[in-house]
Amino acid sequence: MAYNFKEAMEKPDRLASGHRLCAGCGAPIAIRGVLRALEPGDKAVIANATGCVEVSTFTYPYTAFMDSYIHSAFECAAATLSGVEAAYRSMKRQGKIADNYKFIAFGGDGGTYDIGFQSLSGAMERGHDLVYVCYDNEAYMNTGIQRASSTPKFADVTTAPAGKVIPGKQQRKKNLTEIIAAHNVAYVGQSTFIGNFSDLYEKSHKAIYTEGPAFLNIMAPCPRGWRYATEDMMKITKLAVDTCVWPLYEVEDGKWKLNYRPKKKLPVEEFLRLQGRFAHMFKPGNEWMIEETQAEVDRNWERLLAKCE
Amino acid sequence: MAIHERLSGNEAIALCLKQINPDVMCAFPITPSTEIPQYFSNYVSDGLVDTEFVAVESEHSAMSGCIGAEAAGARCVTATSSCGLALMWEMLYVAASMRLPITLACVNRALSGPININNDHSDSMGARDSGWIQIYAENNQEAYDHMCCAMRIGENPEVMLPVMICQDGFITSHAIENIELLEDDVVKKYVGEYKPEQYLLKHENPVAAGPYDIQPYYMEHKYQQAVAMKQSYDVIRKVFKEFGEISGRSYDLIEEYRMEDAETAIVIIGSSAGTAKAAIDEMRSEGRKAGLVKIRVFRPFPAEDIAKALSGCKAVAVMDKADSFNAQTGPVYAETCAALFGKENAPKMINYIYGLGGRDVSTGTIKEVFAALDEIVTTGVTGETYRHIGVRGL
Amino acid sequence: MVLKYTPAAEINEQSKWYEMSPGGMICEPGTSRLTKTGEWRTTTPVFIADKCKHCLLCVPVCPDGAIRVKDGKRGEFDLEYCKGCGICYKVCPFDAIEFGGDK
Amino acid sequence: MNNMIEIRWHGRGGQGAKTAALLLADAAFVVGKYVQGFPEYGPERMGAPITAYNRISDERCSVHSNIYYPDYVAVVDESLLESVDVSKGLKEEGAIVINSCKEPEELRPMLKGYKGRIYTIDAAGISKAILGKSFPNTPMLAAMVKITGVIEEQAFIDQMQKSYEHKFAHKPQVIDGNMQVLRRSMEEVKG
Repeated sequence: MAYNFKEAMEKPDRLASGHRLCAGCGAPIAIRGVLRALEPGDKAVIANATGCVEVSTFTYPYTAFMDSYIHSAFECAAATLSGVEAAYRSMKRQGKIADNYKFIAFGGDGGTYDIGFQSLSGAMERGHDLVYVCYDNEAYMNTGIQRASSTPKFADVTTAPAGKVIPGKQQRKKNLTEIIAAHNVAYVGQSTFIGNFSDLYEKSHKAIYTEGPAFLNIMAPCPRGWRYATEDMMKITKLAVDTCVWPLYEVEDGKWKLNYRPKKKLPVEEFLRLQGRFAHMFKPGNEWMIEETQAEVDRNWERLLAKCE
Repeated sequence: MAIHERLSGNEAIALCLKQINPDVMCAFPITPSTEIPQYFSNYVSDGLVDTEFVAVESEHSAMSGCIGAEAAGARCVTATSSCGLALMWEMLYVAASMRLPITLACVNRALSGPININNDHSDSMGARDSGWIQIYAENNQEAYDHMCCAMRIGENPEVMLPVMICQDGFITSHAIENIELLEDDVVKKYVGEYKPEQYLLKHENPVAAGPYDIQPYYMEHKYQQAVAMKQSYDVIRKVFKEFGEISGRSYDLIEEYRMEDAETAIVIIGSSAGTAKAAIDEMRSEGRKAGLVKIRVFRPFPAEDIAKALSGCKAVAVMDKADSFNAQTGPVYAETCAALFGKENAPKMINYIYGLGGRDVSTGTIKEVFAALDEIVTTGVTGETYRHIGVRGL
Repeated sequence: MVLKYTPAAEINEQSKWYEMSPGGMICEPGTSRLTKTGEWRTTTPVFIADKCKHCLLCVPVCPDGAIRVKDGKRGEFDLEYCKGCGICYKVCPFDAIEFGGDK
Repeated sequence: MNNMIEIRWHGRGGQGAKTAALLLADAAFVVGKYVQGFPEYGPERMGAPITAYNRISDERCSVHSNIYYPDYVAVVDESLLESVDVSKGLKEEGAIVINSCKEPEELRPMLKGYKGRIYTIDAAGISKAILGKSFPNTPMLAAMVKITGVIEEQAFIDQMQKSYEHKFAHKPQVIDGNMQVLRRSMEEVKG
């Protein structure tokens, strides 16, 4: 499905204005980006894990979704949507409903990498025809920027603060995209916001229209948690990709494909420098943190390239 | 025409579910409820039902899946026990607050720890405040009959609450006994189609379910739940009455056994009620005026019915197959006392915690309880109200 | 009594318990539009129509859907909802959006 | 309760004592009795001692407890006599049926002062002779029907024929063997 940017921009929003997410939040950009890939005739049921998006897009009696939507709890968006999808298959088979539906879950990294991990793994393994989308902002933002398994090493977060002795989170970020790829599901993609959003659109379209379970991991920055000026979002996501901190790739039918190779791979400090959560890494004497981070990024990038060849 | 069969409680539930033919079942195995999804998945594999069977990876996901399916407009069922119900805990509340009439076959088993696979009521008693209707069976027949009624109760627009159909693990779930079944078409017709007014897959409009409810709205929504539970009294009575018309077996919220002139009585739930009936028959033959009140429906709590049934008694023992660890009472006693509070001529009341973790309850156990009641009647002294029976060293 | 699925516009903080939809279900799309989040804005973007080439790069980056496209062209900001984050002005290649101070 | 017979089965996990109890309940049900058939459940695995129970009567039995004073006891594995008090609570006017090739009185010393009737049946031997394998539960079932008289013998035989025809519809060759086992067991149980 070729991406026609202008046409895509003219599609009616499936996430309405008036939601209560922060100014400059990355999550609604990700959600709108994914939902834009739905064909106009298709209906959708959206499931949502508890988190910033949930409390902000369905504050009673105001839903921002134009499609049917269900939220049950923090850790079970995937299982909840499994139930919806099973109901659809059953009712469709019995002739109780006629419409065509697509099933899309949205969860933050807390509800996906951590507390919702089992539920997600189960849904992926069972082969439901649904898409699970993680908007990854690398910490539990809804409760106030606590450490997650998605939080990168050295990030200063409220339950792993950069203190006098311990310089922020001490563990590396979990690679969830690869873990889900290891479930041998129909489609896995890692994306973020770049240029005219063709990467996000195309991956979303594939994820939605490939039969079987699909997973999208979308880096969706949080200006409050990452501590940068809201207007810099697109600069940050571009740097994430150009430093190879967040490579754009997909795994389709077991084949790994790199979707974007930076013309010039930038040093990781360019991505780190814009964000307050990494400020302590730039203090004199802490150069080793940046070096270690660079080495980690390089190693992951080489490993990914090897998989994509 | 009734069909005479011999089935275990689990077989009876699975068979009833086959007759009902729900749209979705989400379940995870746990002793002693495992057989229910196991038997049912045979029906699925053999194409005997239209049900989509989702073999989830945990009970938490089972209840989450049920919530998704029921909200989508499907009739959805599950089965569990003990720790499985405990793992569902959070989602039980969510299901009730979303007003989704899911049906859960609960095969009662002790909660860990220590881990134990045998019967008591600590699992479902712990879920008593989750907003579910709870109906308890004495035997396989009642388990089957209650399951036939579950959806008509839960799906009633005045109720819209999930329903837990409970039976005692192993004692009835794994015991083969005689049972009278209804024909498939009779059950199907009686249960009817699930026709919610609003659901996720509705053609006419999208539906958003499960909001973030801020302070100005949350309490009103909880009050709606409270009203629904109150309204369910009459709905349950009506459904039981209608069931009596098709089956010849009529039920009420409670069952009174030889209470007409009873001076001493016990209040009890589940399979031990049957054992107690046999004990009471023996005591009656010795001229003792003993009786029994069996609580069939624990949620909503039939306070008025119980108070009325016990009004002529001198002493009553309330039997709890679960402890509340409040150093005072088990849950059934606390609520029974509340039901009788302020009533004139209320009987003297004691509480027994009994049968935990499969501790066998014989007619002898029941007679011990009545002996204690007789002593209270004779001496006029109630003594300690929080008692345990069947514990060595007491 | 049977509760009704009241439209969102008729539900407010004075609604009685029996006037609210059961289970908090809302049976219509996009009722969030009733919340005018433009009130949160402290800095307001200004659309300079003359400079705009309608490349539309500002459209997908708006978290609030406050930039709408019709016939291939973007319109004015919908200030009823724009929260004033400024992402749009940073991505505009043609300086067609002004936001607070200098770029 | 009038006419109620209570039976306790002792066996080892995997030997079919539970199945025998359920089969007896089944057979009694078919001839019009009210039945209960239930095992005492625990985490027992293959080989561990297990207990199962039957209540059979002309009226529905509401008691749901274990059986402490059985009318009859069936012991599916002779080696249990060493480790389990199989005759505990057994009524003196009742009987115990043991799977053994020994003479009944040879086993009395192992029954802790039990004074009632003792029957033995070489269930393993009969099963091996006819079916080529040891399925002790079928001979034990037949012996229990014979000794307890809970079901009229011919009715039992007829019902089992029907049950096997249904159960072994896909391998009818085993029906005759099993029927032979039942008949011979009823003849050879001794006491």
